[in-house]
Amino acid sequence: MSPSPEPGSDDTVAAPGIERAVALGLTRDEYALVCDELGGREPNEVELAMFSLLWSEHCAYKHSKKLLRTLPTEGPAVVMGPGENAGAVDVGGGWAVAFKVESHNHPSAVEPFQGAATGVGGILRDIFALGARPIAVLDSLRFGEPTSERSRYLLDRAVAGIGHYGNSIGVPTVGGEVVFEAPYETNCLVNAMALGLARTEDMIRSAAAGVGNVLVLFGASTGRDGIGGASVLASAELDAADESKRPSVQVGDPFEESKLLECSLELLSAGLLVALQDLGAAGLTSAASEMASKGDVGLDLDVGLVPLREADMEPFEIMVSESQERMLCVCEPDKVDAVLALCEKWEVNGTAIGEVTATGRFRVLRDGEVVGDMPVSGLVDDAPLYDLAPERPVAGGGSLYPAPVALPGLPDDVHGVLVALLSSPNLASRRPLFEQYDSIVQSRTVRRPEEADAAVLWLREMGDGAPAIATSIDGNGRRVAADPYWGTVGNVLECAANLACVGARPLGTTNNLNFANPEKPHVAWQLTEAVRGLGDACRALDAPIVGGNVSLYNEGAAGPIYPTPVVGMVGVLADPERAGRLGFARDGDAVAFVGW
Amino acid sequence: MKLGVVTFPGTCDDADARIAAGMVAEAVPLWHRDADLRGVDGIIVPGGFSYGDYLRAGAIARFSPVMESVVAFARDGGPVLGICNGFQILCEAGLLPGALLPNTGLRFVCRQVDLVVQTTATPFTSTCTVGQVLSIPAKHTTGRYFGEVAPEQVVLRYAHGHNFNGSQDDIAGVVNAAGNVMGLMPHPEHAVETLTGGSADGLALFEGMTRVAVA
Amino acid sequence: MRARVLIRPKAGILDPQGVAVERALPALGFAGAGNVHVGRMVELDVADASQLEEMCRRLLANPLIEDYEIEMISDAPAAA
Amino acid sequence: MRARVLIRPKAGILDPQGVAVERALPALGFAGAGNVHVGRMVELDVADASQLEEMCRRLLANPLIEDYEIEMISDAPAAA
Ligand SMILES: Nc1ncnc2c1ncn2[C@@H]1O[C@H](COP(=O)(O)OP(=O)(O)O)[C@@H](O)[C@H]1O
Repeated sequence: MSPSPEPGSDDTVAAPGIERAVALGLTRDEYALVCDELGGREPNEVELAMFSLLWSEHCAYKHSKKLLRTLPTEGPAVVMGPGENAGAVDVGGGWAVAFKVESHNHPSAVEPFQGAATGVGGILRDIFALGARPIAVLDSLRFGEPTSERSRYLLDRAVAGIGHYGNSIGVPTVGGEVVFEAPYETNCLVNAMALGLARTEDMIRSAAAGVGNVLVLFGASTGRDGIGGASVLASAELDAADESKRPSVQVGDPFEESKLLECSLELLSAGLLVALQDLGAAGLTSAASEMASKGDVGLDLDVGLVPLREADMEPFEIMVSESQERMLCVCEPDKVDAVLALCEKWEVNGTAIGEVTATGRFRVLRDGEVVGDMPVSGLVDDAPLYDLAPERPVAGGGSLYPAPVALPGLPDDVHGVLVALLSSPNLASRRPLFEQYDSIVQSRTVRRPEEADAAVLWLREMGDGAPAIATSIDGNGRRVAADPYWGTVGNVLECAANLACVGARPLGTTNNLNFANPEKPHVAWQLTEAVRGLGDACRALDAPIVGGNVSLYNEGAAGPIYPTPVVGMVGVLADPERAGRLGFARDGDAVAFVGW
Repeated sequence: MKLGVVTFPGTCDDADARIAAGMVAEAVPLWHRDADLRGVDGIIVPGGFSYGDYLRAGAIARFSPVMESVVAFARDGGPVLGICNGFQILCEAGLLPGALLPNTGLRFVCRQVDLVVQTTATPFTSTCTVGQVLSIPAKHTTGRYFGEVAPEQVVLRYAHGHNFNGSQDDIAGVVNAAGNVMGLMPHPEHAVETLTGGSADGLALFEGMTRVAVA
Repeated sequence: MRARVLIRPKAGILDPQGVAVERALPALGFAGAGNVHVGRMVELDVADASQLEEMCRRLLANPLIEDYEIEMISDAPAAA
Repeated sequence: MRARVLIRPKAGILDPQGVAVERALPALGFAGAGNVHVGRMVELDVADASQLEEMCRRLLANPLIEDYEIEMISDAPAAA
């Protein structure tokens, strides 16, 4: 094992260097900027790993941040807007509903069961990191045509994974959508949305504060999950045997998460925490530096204190590990014992691993020795932002996508056409899928899948006269491909119409922008237009965007996916007894057609 | 009248069971590490995924301190109702005959099913009639009943066409020989109010439970 | 000492996992496979091998529906 | 020929089942057990043992997260 370098000193082990930085996804210009952040020296292993993650598209939103700033994020109902772990809207009586959608497209393409399962686990942690109890999950899935064996396999395993996680943790999965279209054949989309309920005054933010306060890591131990990309750092010793030790697949453990959830909520209700944050993509690196950045403080974090699943992990591996089911909190020093006692009660590991400092620097130590030292602001705020170079594809330039599959040989009688439509993959009943989800746990589901256009959830915790919320998730890649602006507007309107059908007024919107490579001018144009449509539609509906996620570079061997914004909405209805439903209820009722 | 509802790590239908119990009695939470039954008159072992259902559903939970007390309580004739994971735990603990195996379809299924009452000679079904059909949701991956059980111990069967898990002789719920311990795979606590339940048919089992508990 | 416990569904009890594998194999082009059964395997270090039998009966297997078989893999504790 | 395939979580991959069993054993009075891992076992008759390797890769195991090991149990087909 190599000795830990003293950052900046002359006897450091050679810095990994620019070629490794490029292999990790930084550009040469970005590498120069990283050196500037470090006062002119090159980053060591730990620092390079951390910068390359935090300056990645995924964490820094380098190509989308400027666009996202144009979205409407304010309104009377907004309790928490974008920037926190999830957004939240006021549902009256001092209560708020937190919600967010997130993608797990790539992990699901690699290992659909675990990829989809950990996608659900991740979005649930975002919700309870705010102090909200998760009350529902929805999923939005896209695969290639079901004639492909691979698409059927991905569908089958992704649905099983979502069910496994949601069912085991006791959060109902109440709605979603599944679409089969060729552009998703080699790049499936697995987006999951979660909702949670909290008393507004009990919600907590993620900003670390209070010099001398203690950083406690709790939940699962840290292993080599998800280190895949960063493993080029260790390539000096990397032979085939080591490679197999660095599985890139993260395995979810919903049982651990259910304990983590109860433990987190009890820590908050006991008033023991200053801040709370989940560990998601980029693990400790992103959780800790974002907490520090939001609180405008520094952190000292000792990786030697982190409980490990494998003893011989390098500091950089500990910092970038994406092991699931972990949370990071900040508490006052005299509360540490009480925090650890609650962890013990819920049978989760809890360990003090660092403290808040006034230095504004993120110092990584191992057993007291400094192995990385970076400015927090540089890590979190200084990643370069790029302007898109949008260009509308020229008319007549040929289709960017394979022609959609036509329904073969439609019969010419109405009955036959109806049967053909109902048995086509994109219209057929989803019952075999949603029956794999527990849609009723928590005793609040007023409208289950198939009973209405939106799921309806009764907020029974709110006591007498408790209202219900309605929620729906929708996307329509093909229409957005045909016209990114109007396609996205239609997408938002569909979601709102689903809420209207059960009698709910929209309060807020979340979204996941699944697009191809934004460095391509036509994709940049699709993205720009879609975001413009999203903003306009949400403004028109008074349903501001309170959170969301961006997933770019969705291109497979078969080309780019359709531009696929996925929109999730939450609305409120005062009287759950009056929630609308699908289906003609009684003989003799009149049938009316409304709309245009 | 107090009905205790047990919570293990990983239990997830405990809050629902407390809501149901609260409609007929005072619901008292019982914690798995705590052998004290807090003076309850009846016990519900609810559904969910105790200990993640790792190894075998119910296998680990049955060794908790609270289960030692539950076993003693049951042997003394106290009414105990195991729902879904709770049924699996009671079988593993030897309080009920048989075992639950993976559904023949190997998948988790969440579905409203019809159950036919086979006997009213148990407290749990004492308010029902023989042949009565109860509409109650079921949701599980491991619910295929298998075991040697006397016909009079079969309390509920799936109605024709509703046995999705492959249970032997359509068995959905059984009692012990003494008649005071019942287990069933479907979830009566998710059928106690029409707003969220689709039906309120499940309430009968909880009401029945309180009748003996008084005695 | 490291031990391995093999746990199988008892003969005569439907093993839907085994059936599913048996059905899937020909579809993948593997002919001639049959009598497929899927069970569990638990591997563990133990200080006292004489406890294994009881561990199996009480926790690792459910004797009503499963058979088990204990194999010793090594006398020295295995590495993590 | 009858074969047995042992399938375990790859080293370094989280094995929540193993962890759960390891935590449960001391509570049952079994001290000194450790390094517990839970895997699967598939037993089957095959006509052509050379196919086993590919069967494992394509169906029986998930090579991304699982290792497998093939053992021949007997050369004659086993009884049901
Ligand atoms: N992936 C999914 N997860 C959960 N529920 C789903 C999923 N796909 C579809 N559903 C549910 O199935 C029902 C019918 O779905 P769909 O055919 O897409 O109808 P709609 O046009 O109303 O969206 C809805 O209740 C929907 O929420």
